[in-house]
Amino acid sequence: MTQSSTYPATPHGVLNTGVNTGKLGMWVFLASEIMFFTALIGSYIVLRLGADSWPVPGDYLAVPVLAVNTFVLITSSVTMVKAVQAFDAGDNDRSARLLLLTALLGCVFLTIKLWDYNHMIHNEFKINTNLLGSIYYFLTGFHGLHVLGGVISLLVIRSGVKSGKLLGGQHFRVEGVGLYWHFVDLIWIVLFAILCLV
Amino acid sequence: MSDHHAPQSLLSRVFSTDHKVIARQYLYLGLVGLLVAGLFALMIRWQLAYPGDAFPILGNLFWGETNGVMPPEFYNMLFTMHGAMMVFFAITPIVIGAFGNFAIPLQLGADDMAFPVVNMLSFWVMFLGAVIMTISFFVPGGAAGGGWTAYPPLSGVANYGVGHGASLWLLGIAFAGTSSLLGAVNYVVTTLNMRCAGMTLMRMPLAVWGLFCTSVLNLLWVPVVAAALFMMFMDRTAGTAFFLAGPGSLFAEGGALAGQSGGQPLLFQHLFWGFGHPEVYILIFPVWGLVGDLLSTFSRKPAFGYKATVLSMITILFLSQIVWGHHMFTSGMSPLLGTAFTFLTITISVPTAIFFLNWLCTIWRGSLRFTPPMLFALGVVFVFGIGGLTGLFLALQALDIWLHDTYFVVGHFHFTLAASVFFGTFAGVYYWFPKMFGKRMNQSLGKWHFYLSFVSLTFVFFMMMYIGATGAHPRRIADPTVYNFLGPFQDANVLIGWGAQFLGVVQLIFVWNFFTSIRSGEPASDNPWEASSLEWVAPTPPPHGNFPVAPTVHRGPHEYNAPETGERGWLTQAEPSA
Amino acid sequence: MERLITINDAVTEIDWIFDYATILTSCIFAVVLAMLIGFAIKYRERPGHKAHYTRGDSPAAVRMSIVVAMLVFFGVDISLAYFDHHAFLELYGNPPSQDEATVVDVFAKQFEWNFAQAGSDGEMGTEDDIFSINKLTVPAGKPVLVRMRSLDVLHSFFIPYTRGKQDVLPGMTTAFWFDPDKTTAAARAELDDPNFEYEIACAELCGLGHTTMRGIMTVLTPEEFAVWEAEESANAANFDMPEIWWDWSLDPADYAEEDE
Amino acid sequence: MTDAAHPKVNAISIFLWLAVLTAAEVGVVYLHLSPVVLAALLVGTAVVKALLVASYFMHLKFEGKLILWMVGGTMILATFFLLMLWPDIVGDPWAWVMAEG
Repeated sequence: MTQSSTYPATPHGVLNTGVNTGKLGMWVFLASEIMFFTALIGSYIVLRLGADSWPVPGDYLAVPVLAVNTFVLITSSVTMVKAVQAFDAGDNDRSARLLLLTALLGCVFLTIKLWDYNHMIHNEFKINTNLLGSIYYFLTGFHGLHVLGGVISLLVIRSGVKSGKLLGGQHFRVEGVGLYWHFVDLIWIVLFAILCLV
Repeated sequence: MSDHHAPQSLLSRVFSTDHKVIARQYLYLGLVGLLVAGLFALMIRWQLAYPGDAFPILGNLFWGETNGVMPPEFYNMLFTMHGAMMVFFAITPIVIGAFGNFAIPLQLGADDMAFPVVNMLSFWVMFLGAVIMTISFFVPGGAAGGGWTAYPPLSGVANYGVGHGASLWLLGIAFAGTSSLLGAVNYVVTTLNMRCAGMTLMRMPLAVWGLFCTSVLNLLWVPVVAAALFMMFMDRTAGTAFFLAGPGSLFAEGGALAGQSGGQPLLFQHLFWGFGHPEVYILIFPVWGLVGDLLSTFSRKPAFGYKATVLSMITILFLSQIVWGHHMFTSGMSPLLGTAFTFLTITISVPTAIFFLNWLCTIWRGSLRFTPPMLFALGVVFVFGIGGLTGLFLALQALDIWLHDTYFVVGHFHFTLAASVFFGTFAGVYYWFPKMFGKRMNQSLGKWHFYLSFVSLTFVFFMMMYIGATGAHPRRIADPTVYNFLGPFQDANVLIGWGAQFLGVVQLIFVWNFFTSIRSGEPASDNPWEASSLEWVAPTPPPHGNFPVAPTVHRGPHEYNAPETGERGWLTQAEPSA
Repeated sequence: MERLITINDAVTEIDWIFDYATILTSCIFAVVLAMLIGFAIKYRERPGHKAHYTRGDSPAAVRMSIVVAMLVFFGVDISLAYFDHHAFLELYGNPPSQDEATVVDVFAKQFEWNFAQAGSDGEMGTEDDIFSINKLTVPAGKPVLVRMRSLDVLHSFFIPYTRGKQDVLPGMTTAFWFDPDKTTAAARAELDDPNFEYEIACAELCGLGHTTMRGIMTVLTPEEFAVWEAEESANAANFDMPEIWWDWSLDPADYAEEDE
Repeated sequence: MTDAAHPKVNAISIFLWLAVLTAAEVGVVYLHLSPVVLAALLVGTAVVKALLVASYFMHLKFEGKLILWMVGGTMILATFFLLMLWPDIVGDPWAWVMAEG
């Protein structure tokens, strides 16, 4: 449905490319996010291969905790897909519940991460201990910030879905936040494999 | 979306989501940035003209202990802030922020940007960046002093002589980058998805094409520099060492980098220039597009080879992202990479030559009206001609090893960046002022402003190139009299100094013209330049929602003197042919 | 004001390329300027003169654009790149080997150049090494290989008379080499300026004293150099700089394995 | 809206695949393989999982050419950028001069 508009004459969303304006905007934003994480993960890869010696991540990082965290984020991706499907089917309440569940899983991910951080800082693995520390905290820190942003927007969209206030114009927002959430999960999958395990 | 008919509260007016209000906000921020950074330029040139003497007014005000002579760290701060504020807080707000926000929705026949709230956010994030930059002046140790390129380890370590302002500087630039990113998302989606009926991609004015290419480059490369700046921020404050290297003794206890372990300084240069070269194209693309439109509008004939110009722009869009290495020929980058980047860089001159030729063919057999926008557009053709051609020297590896970090480079990028974008800025302001403010600017003052700026600017930047090439005058040095081989070039520095002061004073003509016309210029008609693009179809100044009746486009953007236009000689894009 | 003199004749090729590029670009710019001013005057708006309507997408226009593009690419770009690459290979392509060149180890620090040369025994790292600050003395006729590292920030070793510069980085050894043929005395005679010196400048911003990082390079004839070297290494200044020469490997073999 | 309603994506099966692959990744780490083989395996599984999430959860499989070109182009640009970083940061660009013996 074309986005109805409150402007006098021109319809707000004239879809020249056939792609919904919100979706195009979200994918354009994700393209810039890809470049952001390219710079981060790329710097890690290049610095690591250029370094003479590199500590074994297993000694510093609690791999089982991170594995659990990965499962948490994957399940949140599933609940996100279910939420979008529910919203498409028009079942606002179920969709709102699933959005809340996704947001909660996001919070669980963040709490596990913070607990992991202070556990590591406790036994002297800080951001300036070595290059692995700096890169680990920097990359997972920025990823955490993105997860936090995702959780907040999930809650905002959920309140819109719950009150049914989502006009035609904002119909796309549920799928938009879904795309963003899957992207954040995808980045964690790459980070987990490259940074924490190898 | 805010309700349009209820009286607008102050809050909704300040944080307005109307693209025209945001355009004006960007314009004012950009003009302030231009003024401040311009003053820095005058101070730099005065210091180089008279290095040993006391600085006229500020001397005894600030530097009593050196009885008025400017200390070198202040000089470092001057050219750092001159570069950074010009690029991020003067040119970006005006050329991309103001022109983009004002022109894109109007020229595409849309009612507003695709995401109005994100658009409002993009201005206020830029404003926050500007506030942080201003605060960084008054932090102990003064503002950043490591050059606008902020190479580590100088800018990456707190106690290497660069003030604490550098940490705030990094945040300020990161905010300005985020603002460009948010704006770029808006511009790309609006250009792709919000064109009115009949406005195909090949009927868009060239200015919109320029802004589209700018936004794509912004989108892809601003995040990369934001990552690099955050890394350096962590290096300065959190004790990480992404870009810091050095002997073991440094990292041991008591060393300057105690407790950190080595990264690589070259990594920052690659990340920065990976963004840096697309950045200089980000700044020039809107001007290329605007000049293409203006030359056609004021020669009363279509832009020559519209499709070829658009194709060249897209080619340059790709090429500009794979050539950043020519900034690093002497920086320790491997010579093999240097040769690869030389051959990649020289290919950019082919698409540039094509659209430059199209500019000249546009004014060929035209009927030229020398209004201020046209004069500034012709000025851009001249200065970008010089700038583009001197770029060839610096693309070559062996020649760049001689010319790098001399005033030849400074002269080159001031021609392409400062002169072309400077004239492009004024061309845009004089062209859209009637539509933006509903009043006309004084045309003869505009012409005087052009002639005087053109003469002094060409002289100043040409002299820079001369002393750089002939005398190998190193860049960024506070006192050229230290070196004997620069002796004969000191009076050239004095000439450049006075030329720059004259250029600065001449800008007052514009400032006077701008503000008096806003207050008491005579009202402007809907289409003062008899141009055909859609923004002149909207009423002056355009209401919220821009077009009372949705326009439908019937022809290309510059169909002047086409057979179908009959006696009047021009038809706007929205008028059906008779 | 004409250009600075060169330290040997090979380097004049850089000046030649600069002049060649200047002539090439000036011709192009002359054409551009003629078209710009000519069209502005010839086609200014005046009564009875109408603009000629053309979109410029006729086959003739496309052909013209392609011809100009080819002209620019082959005439300007490829010719410049060819000469430049030739000059690059000749000047910077093959470094002199360490036993047939005067090896100078430069150690840049915030705001001074530290030079170290093997004394008369030709071995670096022995007692008779010659250390000096901001003063470099090299024999004419033999190529000079300068190996550089920095203690703190980026610097750039720039001798304008060699038409070249090279950044000095902490944590990475960069190199720069040139053939000093013209001795300081010969240069003074040529310029008949008695106190002419080959100056060394820092071309990369390195902080407060960036301007004052000036060094002097004296080029002596081989005989004078031998006398100077013997005298210097006899009373090798007991520079207490051991901690600066930290893990700087001087043995080419170390670098060799890294190579393959 | 011209956007076709998204075909039903079986979220659970994709989830199972992801879970299995993650478990495999963690398992492989404890096998003490040589670092290069371990790195190759891990990067391989990471790429597979990323493609799974991108194509099914983010509907890239059902998107039009415009978005595929955008994402694909960005990935190509990213890999080119990192490859150009390689000689300087990973290798020592001036070792060939020192090795002149």
